Amino acid sequence: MLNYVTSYLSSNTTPGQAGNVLWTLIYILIVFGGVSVSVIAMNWLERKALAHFQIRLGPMRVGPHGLLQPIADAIKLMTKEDIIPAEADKFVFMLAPLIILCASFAVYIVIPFGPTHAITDLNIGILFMLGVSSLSVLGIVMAGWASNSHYPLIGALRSSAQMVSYEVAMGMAVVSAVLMTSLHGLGPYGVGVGTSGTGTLSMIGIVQAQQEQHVWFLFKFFPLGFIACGIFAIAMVAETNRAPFDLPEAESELTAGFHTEYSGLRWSLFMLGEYAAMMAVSSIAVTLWLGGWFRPFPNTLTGQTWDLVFSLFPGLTFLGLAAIAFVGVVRMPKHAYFRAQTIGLVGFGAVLGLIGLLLFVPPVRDRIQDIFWFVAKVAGFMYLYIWYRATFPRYRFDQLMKVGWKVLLPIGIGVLILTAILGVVL
Amino acid sequence: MGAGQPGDRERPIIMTDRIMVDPKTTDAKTSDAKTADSTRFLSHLELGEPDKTFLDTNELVINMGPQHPATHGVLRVILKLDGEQVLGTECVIGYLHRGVEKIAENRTYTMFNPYVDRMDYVAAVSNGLGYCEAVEKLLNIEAPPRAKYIRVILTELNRLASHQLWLGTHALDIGAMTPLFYTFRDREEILKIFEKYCGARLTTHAFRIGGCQYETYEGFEQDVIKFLDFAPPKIDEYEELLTTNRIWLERTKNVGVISKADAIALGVTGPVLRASGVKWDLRKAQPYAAYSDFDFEIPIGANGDTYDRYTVRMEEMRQSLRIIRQAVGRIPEGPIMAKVPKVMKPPVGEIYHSIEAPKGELGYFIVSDGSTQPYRIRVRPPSFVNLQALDIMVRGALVADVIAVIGTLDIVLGEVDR
Amino acid sequence: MQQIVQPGMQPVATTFFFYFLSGLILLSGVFVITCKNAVHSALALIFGLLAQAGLYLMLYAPFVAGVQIILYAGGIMVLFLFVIMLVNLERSRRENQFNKQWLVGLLAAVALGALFVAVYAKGKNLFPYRIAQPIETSNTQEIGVMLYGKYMFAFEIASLLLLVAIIGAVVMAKKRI
Amino acid sequence: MAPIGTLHYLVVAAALFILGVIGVLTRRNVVIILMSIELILNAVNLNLVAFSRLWGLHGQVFAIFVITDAAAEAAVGLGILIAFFRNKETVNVDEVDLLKW
Repeated sequence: MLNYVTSYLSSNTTPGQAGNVLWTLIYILIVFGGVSVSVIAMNWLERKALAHFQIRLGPMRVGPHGLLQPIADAIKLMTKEDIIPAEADKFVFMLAPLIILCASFAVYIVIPFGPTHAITDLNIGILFMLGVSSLSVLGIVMAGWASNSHYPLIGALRSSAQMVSYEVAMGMAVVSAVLMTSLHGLGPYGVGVGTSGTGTLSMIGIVQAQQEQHVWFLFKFFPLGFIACGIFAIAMVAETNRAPFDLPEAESELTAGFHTEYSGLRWSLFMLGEYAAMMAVSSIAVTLWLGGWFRPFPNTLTGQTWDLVFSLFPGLTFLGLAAIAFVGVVRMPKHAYFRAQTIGLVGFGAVLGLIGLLLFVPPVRDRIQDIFWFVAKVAGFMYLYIWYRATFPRYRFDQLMKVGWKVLLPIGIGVLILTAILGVVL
Repeated sequence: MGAGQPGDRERPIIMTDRIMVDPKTTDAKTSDAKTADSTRFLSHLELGEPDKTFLDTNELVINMGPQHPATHGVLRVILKLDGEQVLGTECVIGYLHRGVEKIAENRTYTMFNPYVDRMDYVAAVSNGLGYCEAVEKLLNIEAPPRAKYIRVILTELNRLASHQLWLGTHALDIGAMTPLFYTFRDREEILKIFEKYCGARLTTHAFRIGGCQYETYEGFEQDVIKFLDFAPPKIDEYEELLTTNRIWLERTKNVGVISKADAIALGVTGPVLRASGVKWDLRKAQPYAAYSDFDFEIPIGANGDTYDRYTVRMEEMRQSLRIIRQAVGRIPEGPIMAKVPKVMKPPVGEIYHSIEAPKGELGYFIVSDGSTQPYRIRVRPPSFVNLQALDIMVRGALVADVIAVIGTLDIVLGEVDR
Repeated sequence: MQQIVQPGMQPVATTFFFYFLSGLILLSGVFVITCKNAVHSALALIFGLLAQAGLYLMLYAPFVAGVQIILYAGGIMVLFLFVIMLVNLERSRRENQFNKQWLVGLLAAVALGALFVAVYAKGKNLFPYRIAQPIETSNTQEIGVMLYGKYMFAFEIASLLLLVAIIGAVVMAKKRI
Repeated sequence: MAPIGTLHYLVVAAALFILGVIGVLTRRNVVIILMSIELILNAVNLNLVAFSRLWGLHGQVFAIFVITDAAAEAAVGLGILIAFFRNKETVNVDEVDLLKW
């Protein structure tokens, strides 16, 4: 038994590939728990960041700086009455949020947080990812139809058209990245050897290809990878129904789009699914173009010293967060009313600081690094999401379609063809 | 329209609501082949027998409102859609009807003054100005120059506040959340001045018949000047967020176009009219208060689309600041109240006086029978008249455009329903 | 897919998964042809398609499984749902769901089934009671090479077919061309 | 239980095929008939993929072509259905009995 447990740790592969059920289950629990926690954190961060974009404070009441707000919201949503409209198709109505949730969580099966930190590595990883994330449109359509109401129906129709359209552009961008895995060209930043390799669809394979070619695909064939990544970054916003492409749930037009009739727990499942999907597509973008789990400059800044420097980042980040928390403590008004909040913030900062210190311990430090860099890159994309939401007005539906079919798709095909040509020429 | 038709008094009602009636619709009620309840309101949306061709979709009727986040209150718009394309609209109003005009018949002229603030509650000062000037005209008195200057300053501040609120909500309708908070931050400064001046922020009741109730407070001018320096960079900030934003341009350019001729025919006034290229502003055309003393431009648009209405209003904000800057430097000394009889008994007669409210021509038609109470007051609210243009502006457009157009019309339901 | 041949790491419960997935497929098939509501039929079909993707994975055809999920479940079925919502009629749910020739249909199906049984019973020995070992580590590349090599012409024809289908669908469904 | 061989897959495919045939022959709703056709195509695909385990990858390539074909068929079929529905307000196949309208 113990042998079974430790055999995985010594093996140099993902638990799914090793066929180790125990560790697979552990990884599933860790990943899904982690995703749920990050959704909660993301909820708080989005509200705070958005608030500061908009010169307000955001949640401030529940816990210090509203830190406990997501938990309060969750409790409120869970205890809320679950309303199912009388005319609704009950079975489909109840099934729809689960489908969205499953679709967006299933993507995490193949996301590589590190060379061995993935639940499994399918050799059709990216295909699987696109397929599964495209399933969430079914949930939206079902929700809209089952509500038996006009606005949800229009929202569902809009969203199915939107997601199917942007999947095409997204696919083009992904294909050009997959193509790059097989082309060891000498791009302006590439110093790779000119061997022709076979391409791969596996997520881990794609990241390793970037390592072998010594270049993030973002910078490969310089403008091309950049453009492909841009197309993906736009299409993924549309795929996840976020501003400025949030037409399916356009608040000012369709009240709340496909989830107008939902309330309580089922509604929160939609939100959970939406945020999980956002992080999932961001992870795909990071994997395909931003070098996945690799730290910056893994090929140029080599050597023991640099390794050490970069491995300090996770701990430093947490210490920085702790420092921010303690600054908050200092700035907290000295009044009896704020005593509990101050103590809470001190505790929060202390926990963050302890985690930071823990991350300096050498064995942890080395294992956590991959995950840290991956998550940091994903966080960058998540910040973009919030930024878009604060800045952009909403597209109209025909304009949205125009952008998808007439702008992104031709550019995507062009990038694909040019990538292929450059790959042959160089 | 169910709004405030007074009963059958002896005198005939002189002005009626100028409802644009489609010629096809006038006999729609007689030819009621419609039995289904859902089509009851759609009498004039029937655009003749739809040509039943091989490829024909069935139409969808959707209620937008009265509880809808983007109809600016309790407006209900019945949309007839072909897919997402709008075939016709009908506005159902009256959800906020409080019978303001009827109330006037049972109040003295002075007592009615606060009620007008509740019509267009985001531009309460303008409403008060229009009413006070109308009654002054009826009484044949004139407010002293100092009062007029104070009126101009406050009214222009209020115009700014109204436009800021419009901008915030309009941008929110189109999906840009952030301008709303920026405009509310800056509107707050104006409301602070109002509060200091008369104690109220929204329904100010700032003016009285014959002048102003309150002398300016200590430091009023400094406050206004401070605001004048504060506001222009903020307006630039809004423009920075929106004016050249590609999505904003796509959402507003060539959306909700109304031609010059249509705008005039429908009686549309205010920025909506000016955006269509008609240089018509009552402040210039028939100057009231002290507007003839000031130098300002009337911004006009060229295409009459939503973007033009946006730029016109943005420019109007700057012009308002310009007027205030001129006015605040030279407020004349003197009394702020003309000699007004304690009991107002205007001579028998009728009067129509209109001012340029932020949303357009705000007119008061007052009929006096010589008693202390008006015989009849009829308000010509700009929002109500402008709302008529909705149908023309959105036919053939998409559902999202309806939202944009309702936003750009800048209606306040308190004023539409009265 | 890497075939793991280390002892104790065989794919788990292959037999169980086969019966589970095929049961799911057949059950969903039954629902597809019996549900009163077309949306329920479509949902059943989606589950069937997903289960079938699972069977493809068991047959070491991951690429086909991926295509099945993307195209069938994510594309074609969305199209179906879309259309069902467009043409959804309350009336059609109350009507008789089966046409007058249902008896004939059933008989034909039974005859077909009998044919299958006869054929399989007779040709049983042709199909070995085993699945061939995985041919190579990754067959996705192989499929790509085949598609763009040997089956190039068929591939082009298929793309032409899709183009024709697009044009046909647009002509049919658009109100004003 | 016996180990799973090709025949198992073939039996499942045959059952699926028969279900599809029943659906096509007995249902009135055009959408469900189209879905039954999808069932039939899927049964064929299952056969192809099962055989590809024995005789090379040609079966899988062919399965991909079948999926392409299914997409084309669904698009055109549903297009016709929409046009038909607009005209007749019905989706029942036995009411499509006029050669022209």
